[in-house]
Amino acid sequence: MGVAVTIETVFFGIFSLGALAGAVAMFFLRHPMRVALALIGTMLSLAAIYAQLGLHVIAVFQVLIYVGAVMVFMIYAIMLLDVRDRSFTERFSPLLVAGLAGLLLLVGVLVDGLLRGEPVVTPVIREDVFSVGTFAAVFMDEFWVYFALAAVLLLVAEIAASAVIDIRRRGEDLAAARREKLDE
Amino acid sequence: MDGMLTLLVLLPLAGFLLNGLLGRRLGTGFVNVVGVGLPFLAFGVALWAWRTLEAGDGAPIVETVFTWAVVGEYSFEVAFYLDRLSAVMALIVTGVGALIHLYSIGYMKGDEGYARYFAYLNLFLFFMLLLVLGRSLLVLFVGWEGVGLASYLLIGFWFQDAAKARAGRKAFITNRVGDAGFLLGMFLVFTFAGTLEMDRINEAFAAGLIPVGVATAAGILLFIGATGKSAQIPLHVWLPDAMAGPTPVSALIHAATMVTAGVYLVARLSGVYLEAPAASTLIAVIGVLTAFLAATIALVQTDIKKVLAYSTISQLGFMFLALGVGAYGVAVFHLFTHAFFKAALFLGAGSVIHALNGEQDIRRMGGLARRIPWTFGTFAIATAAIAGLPPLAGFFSKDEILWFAIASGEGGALWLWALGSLTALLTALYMFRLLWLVFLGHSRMEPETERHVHESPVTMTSVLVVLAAFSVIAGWFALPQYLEPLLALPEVRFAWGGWHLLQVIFAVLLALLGLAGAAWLYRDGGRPADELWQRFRRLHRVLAGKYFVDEFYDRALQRPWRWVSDRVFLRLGDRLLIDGSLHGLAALARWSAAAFARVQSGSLHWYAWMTLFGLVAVLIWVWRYV
Amino acid sequence: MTPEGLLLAALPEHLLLLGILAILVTDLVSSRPRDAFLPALLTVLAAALAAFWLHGTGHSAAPFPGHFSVDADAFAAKALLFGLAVPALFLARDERHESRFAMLLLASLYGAGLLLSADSLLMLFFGLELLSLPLYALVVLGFRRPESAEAALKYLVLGGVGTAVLLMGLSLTLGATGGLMAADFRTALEGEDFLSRGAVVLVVAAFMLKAAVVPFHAWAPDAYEGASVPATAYMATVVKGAVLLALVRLFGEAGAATELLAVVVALSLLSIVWGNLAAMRQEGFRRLIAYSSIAHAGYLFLALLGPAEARFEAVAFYVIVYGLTNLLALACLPRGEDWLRDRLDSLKGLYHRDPRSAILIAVAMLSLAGIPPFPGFVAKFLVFRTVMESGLVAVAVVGLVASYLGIYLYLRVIRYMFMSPAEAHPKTRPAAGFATAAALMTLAAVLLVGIFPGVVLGWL
Amino acid sequence: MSDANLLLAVSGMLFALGLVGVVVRRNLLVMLMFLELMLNGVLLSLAVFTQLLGAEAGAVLMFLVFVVAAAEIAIAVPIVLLLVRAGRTLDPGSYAGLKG
Amino acid sequence: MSEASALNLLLFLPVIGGALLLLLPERRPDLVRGLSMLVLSAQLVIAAWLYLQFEAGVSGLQFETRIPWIAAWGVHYHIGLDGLNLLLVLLTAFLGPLVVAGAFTSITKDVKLFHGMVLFLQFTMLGTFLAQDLFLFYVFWEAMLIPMFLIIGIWGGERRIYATLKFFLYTAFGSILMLAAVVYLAFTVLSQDGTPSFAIADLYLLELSVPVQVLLLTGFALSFAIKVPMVPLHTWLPDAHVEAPTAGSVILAGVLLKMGTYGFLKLGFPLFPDAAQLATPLIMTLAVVSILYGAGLALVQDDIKKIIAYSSVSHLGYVMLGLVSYNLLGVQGAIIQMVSHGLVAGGLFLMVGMIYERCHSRDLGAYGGLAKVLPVYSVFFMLLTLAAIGLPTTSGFTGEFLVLLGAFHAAWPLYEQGLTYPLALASAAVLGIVLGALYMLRLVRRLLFGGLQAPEAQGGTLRDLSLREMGILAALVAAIFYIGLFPNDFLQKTEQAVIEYQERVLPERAAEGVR
Repeated sequence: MGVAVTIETVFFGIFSLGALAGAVAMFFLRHPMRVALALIGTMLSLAAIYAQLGLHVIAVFQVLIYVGAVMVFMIYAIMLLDVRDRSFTERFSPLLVAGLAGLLLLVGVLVDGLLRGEPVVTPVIREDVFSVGTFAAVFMDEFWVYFALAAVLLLVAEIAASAVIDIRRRGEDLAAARREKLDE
Repeated sequence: MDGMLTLLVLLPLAGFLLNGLLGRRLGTGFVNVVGVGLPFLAFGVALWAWRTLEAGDGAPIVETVFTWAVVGEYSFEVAFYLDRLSAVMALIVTGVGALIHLYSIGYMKGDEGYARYFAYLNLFLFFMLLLVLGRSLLVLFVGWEGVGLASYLLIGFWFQDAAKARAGRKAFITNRVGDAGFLLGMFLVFTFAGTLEMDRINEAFAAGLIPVGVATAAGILLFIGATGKSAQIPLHVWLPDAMAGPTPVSALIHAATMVTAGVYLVARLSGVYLEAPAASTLIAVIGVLTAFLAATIALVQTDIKKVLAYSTISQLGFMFLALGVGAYGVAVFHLFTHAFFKAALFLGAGSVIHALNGEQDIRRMGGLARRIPWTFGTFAIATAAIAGLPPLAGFFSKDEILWFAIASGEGGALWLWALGSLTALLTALYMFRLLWLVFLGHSRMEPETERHVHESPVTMTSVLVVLAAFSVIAGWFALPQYLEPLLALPEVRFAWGGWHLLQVIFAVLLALLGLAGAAWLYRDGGRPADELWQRFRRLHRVLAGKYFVDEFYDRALQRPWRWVSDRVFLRLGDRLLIDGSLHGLAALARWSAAAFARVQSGSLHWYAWMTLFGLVAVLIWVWRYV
Repeated sequence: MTPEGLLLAALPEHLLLLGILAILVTDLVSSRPRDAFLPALLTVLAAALAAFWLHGTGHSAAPFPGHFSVDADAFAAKALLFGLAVPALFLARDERHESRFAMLLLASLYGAGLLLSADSLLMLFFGLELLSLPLYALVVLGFRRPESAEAALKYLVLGGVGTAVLLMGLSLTLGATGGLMAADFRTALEGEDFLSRGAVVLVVAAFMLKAAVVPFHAWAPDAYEGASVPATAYMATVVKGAVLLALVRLFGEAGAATELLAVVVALSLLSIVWGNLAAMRQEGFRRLIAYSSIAHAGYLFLALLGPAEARFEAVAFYVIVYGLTNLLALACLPRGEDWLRDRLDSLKGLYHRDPRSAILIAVAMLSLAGIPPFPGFVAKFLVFRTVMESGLVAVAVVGLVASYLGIYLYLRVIRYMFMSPAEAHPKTRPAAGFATAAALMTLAAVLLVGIFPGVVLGWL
Repeated sequence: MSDANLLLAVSGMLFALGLVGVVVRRNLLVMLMFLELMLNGVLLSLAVFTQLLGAEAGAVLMFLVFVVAAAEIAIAVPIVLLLVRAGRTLDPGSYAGLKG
Repeated sequence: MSEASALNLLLFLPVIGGALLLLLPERRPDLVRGLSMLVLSAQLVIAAWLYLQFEAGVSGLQFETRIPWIAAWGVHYHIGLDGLNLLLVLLTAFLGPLVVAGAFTSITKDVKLFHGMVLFLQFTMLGTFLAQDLFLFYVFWEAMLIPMFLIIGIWGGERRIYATLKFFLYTAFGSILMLAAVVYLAFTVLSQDGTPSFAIADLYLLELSVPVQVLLLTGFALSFAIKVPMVPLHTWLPDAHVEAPTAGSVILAGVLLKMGTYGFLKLGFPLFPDAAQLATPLIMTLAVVSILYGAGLALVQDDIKKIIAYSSVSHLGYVMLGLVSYNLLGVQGAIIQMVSHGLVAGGLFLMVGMIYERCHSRDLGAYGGLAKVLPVYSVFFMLLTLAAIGLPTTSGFTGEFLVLLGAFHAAWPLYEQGLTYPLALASAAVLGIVLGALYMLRLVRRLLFGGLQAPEAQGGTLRDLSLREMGILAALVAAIFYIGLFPNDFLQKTEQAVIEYQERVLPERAAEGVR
């Protein structure tokens, strides 16, 4: 990557702005659905950046898994829980000011640190590594164990989710418990 | 013979144990046999021991009983030491003691604590013998404290009267003050002499190896002990109060024996005092002042026993005066004679009290001479003896003291003599005052009391007679000369022996003057004296108030100490500063706990903010200097 | 690496996986939800024994070089953590949890296994996630009241933040060193540049969050309180132990730079003080345990400051003792409505109703307070000796004094049990059944550790 | 300022915005989305470093992050549903029963 | 029976007894009491046997056992008798049966737990005295708090919770600092010798710089001083004493407080001799302040137990004074004073318990004239009082006399060198005997003398001492007089150890042959 302003830099700049704009929008948008859309915008911007960085596989995953699976699930939940209560009317928590102060500090310290921190290792540019084929080969060769473990993790997540969902069946127990506690 | 002294000491102890443990159950007879028999037996043993001593021509008899403690190179042994001095003391103690035990049978008859009384009395004898026979200061101290204990118990014998119990406590505490000095003196002596055995201490000091400063300090410290026990200024305050005990006790402990322990101590350690002229001077000064001041107080006391108590203090002052001018033998001589006449006086007073059913106020007596003649007779003899009328006992000893007060080459001084002589005059005055007010003149008794007046039983009167007899003859023993090998008399400053004769004549004149004065002032129930006092009302108040020493101690020592204990130690120190700060810390912990609980508010936003805060903090921290 | 070698080196993990699958299959086949206590117990026991045995044989291998390797310490850590899970399972049995509880527990243990063998940061991350994700569900599974879900949510959100922080740290490690191996992290530990320092501190902060160190502790009291007793027991003992032991492994031979040291010291001490003080006024037993665990996290992090060779021993021993005593206390809690048995009030006069439990809880409390002759003392001693060995004398002294603050809270429990009159009509019943079995089991272990600490230390 | 630095800065901002979003937004689902934003911030920096250093491990880690994010959300959403069922609101301020 | 195993048996007998206790049913308190009594009596017999077997004048430990415990750290189960702990072990064993006997009628609640705790306490106390390994010492030292905590907290008076927490937290605070010092020592041994060791004998040989010694001594001393207790760290004591049940007070006063002084004697001073010498003026000052302060406070209390509690502060001041005299007289005196105070204060607390059982009040104002209705009681009370104020022929005198003599003996040479302060302190300490008499006799007067106050007494329903109670007190009184009259045997057995103590703390003086 060069120092001069290249077309790449402009590209990165635009999508960075896009990503940031999405993130900032998430702050202010009232409706969760719109927040979700803003997040998706951010994610897509990032996907573009990944692609430009040559991480095509990752860019694809970003779109497929994140936007395709996670956010869809999220949007589903948002639609399911369309409650217009205080969480809707009042966007911000009582800690808005404190949070923003924290934001300033954190952004300051992180950005300052990241800007000043340069990788100590000499960059090795290997354009070919992250093509789909090569990456897959590397993955399957050296990192296959993570693939297996990912399967375990997802299985566990399924079990966990189903367990939590099952609890709803016990709503009656819960109501009884609450009554008893109120009697106390 | 081996074990003789041990036997002497143990006899009363056996009496104490038997009476103390079994007396209540086995009855009066048993108590009498044990409680009175054993002291007489002890007297017999004492006589035997004395004979043995004399057989050996006065060479000290040492009897080691056991080793109390060995610490490193130091050994503390329990050993008895009999020389002429301790023999005289032992004889006085057992002799007068045995008589008073006998007297007590009548006096204490029917008392609830009869067995207890004899047990205590025996205990006293035991400790007193320990005191006089102990070879080392340690054993002496054991006896010293022990007689204090016995005194405490006997003063508070009728413990249900809180005032009496309090008097016992006062005696004990005051003595303890002296004991503190005693201990320090003992430590100091030990540090230099490396031993506590008194004969060796004397040797060590006599060898002149010990600095004068140390000898002086040790002398003064030990003398502080003596002032406590012997009721000298400034620790004399307990003795008058000690009269709360049964009268025989006053006679034995607070007149004849225990209170003279201080005199004995100083005489015993004459080797130390010979090396410490300054300490000796102090003793003389304290002695004569005590003698004088006590005598002045005695002048206005109205309680028969209190008069005698102050008289005791005064006489002890005389003894210390003698000690202070180096006339140790003379002091012991006065101790000896005093033991008899003062015992006789007290027991006589006891007889009076007995006769009057407990009445002690001399203003409500009078005219008893005819009603209780035996008592009167013996009392009169003893009074004459203490007043110094020749040829009675007190005359000889007191005269010697006054003579050495001026003539001694070791501290004799005109003013000592003058004050001493004045005191002698006062002595005669207050003693005859007592005699007049109690026995002569017309009766001022309550009618109720008067009806019951009766002469005491023979166990009591016989003792009075014996003691009166000794009050007459005790002065004829040349005790100072007998003790001379042990306690050298100081050299006399005046070349012409005739001075002594003058002094004798003067002293007798003083005694007679006192007698006459008393006879004049206290005729007619003491009205002339009252009129006289009317004129010196302020002085009377001071004297009747005993110079307000008690009040002074109360305000200057006791109350401040209580105040400090209560306000400073307890309230300020313990409660406010120490516990207060601890409770403060506990409150701080509770406060922080509450603060932490508030932080844990349940709000997820807040929790996230805390995390955010933590992150920012650690990042800033680690990136601080890069 | 031969297939047998692969099998052997990761045998405990394989056994756990097998157990999960077995339960899952049984569950699918059976028509109604079943209790999976027995298979789960057998699985955990088998895994623990396997780890124990492999530790004994001195087996050491790297089946996935650069990612997953085992050595004596790793096996010891696994054996002790899996062993600690056994009483937790017993406790769960009394709660009548379903099979999914067992599966999730096993999965979490599996994550712990990975974490303790991780040679790469990827494995570390993965292990940590696998350890944590089931926990969110485990917390909510004891759903006796709405607060359980609240607890799970708080844990999940803060845990998610922790995950992100950890990832940021890993990312910076990558940037600083060009790799994602554990060795790279250790390189970063020595780095003086922004990326290295940021990487290290973020990773440590994430671990602190998982271990509940102030100020990253906020989830712990709520999560512990909301969870069921066995879940609390599991979180307070196994999870905390796994996190700390993983950190020890991650640090390896490396020391900490001064800045990091200061952070760890400051936050550990803060944690000890905060946890101990805040626990003073708690009225719920689990909440009290939570705050106490915050304080104990402080001690554990202090132990990390010691010289490299002493760290593992100190942390492992501490985890054993701390875990056992915690489990002992929780196992002895009286039975009854969940919220009721949790109240410290219900312990009042426990000695008169159930002397055995009261005494055992007292033992546990005193051990947690670090009072001899209970093993907690030896553990505390070891930790502070370790700290002192690395020259941080003042830190050790301050830490000890801070640990003093904790005594009161444990005494308070004892006071409730022994020094309050028994209630006339207690609403809770004495502990019994599987909880008692768990109590006896842990008691035996506590006695062993207490009387022969030398044996246990020799084993580590 | 190089491209890498630009992107790293953006990554830091996204991370920070994500964390602060959790603090300031009053909606459980929105807060969950901010968690995702944090992860995205991290992913960006990972991508930069991966690309810059040619480290495959980085890419694998990114892949794992996707998986974990999916798993996390799969557990989170049911929990939120459960909670809303009991409390009927998405305001986390209403879920402060555990405190002290 | 080999001699070493006798010592082990002595130590573990209470544990065995405790285990047997578990088997007894809660419903049979008589069995529980009987068993405890049996066990503790057996222990006393063993202790007496060991005492008789103990050879005087022999350097080093006797009846030693040393088994590795935590091998990696060099921690051993290492116990043994030497002159320093011999008498305290004997005292502990002696008080054990008396405590149990004293609790026969007063403890009716949770009898089994109570006796279990007493046995546990006995175990830990003996362990503390016997331990020759610092780690072991600390374990016992700290473990002892637990049974005491429960004894005060369960069977105590109205403010028992406050008192017991105060007791525990106070003492635990000191212990924490001591722990820090122990840890540091452990790690110093390792760096100096290369092998880890906690053997106290090894620790004596450590070479520590003076600043380090000062810091470590501070840690140790704080812990010990709290236990002693020395002013200003004493405020836990009155509360604990007042609220504790009789048995607790007896053990507390009888044995527990001695642990502090024993700690100084065995560890504090010999481990850090240079620091000890630096600290001597301070400790001496505090000792004397304790003597006077305790005496003052005892004077203004109206709670009988508080009076005795504060008197303990005063009496242990003497012990400390003796210990810092660093000569044979003082240290021997201190040891005797420890034993004496154990007997006397223990006895007084027992007696207060006896009267409390009868009249249910500890307020001095509620009493008076008991000598009239309870003659036997009064005699014993009087005897104990006399021992408390150090009347000759009682043990109190032996202790105080030797201590004061030792202190004076140590202070005089300094005075001759121009240092007045120690001498002034030693002299001030002598004042303590006056103040001691002041408060104790006040107690006696208010309690035994004067008019009858207690309603039970006026009703004439007051029983005098039972045979059991008389037996307890007679044993105590006999011991008190024995030590008062024949202390030499004790002194001979302890002398060698004390000489070594002196050589460690004050080698120069020891070399000069000044004992």
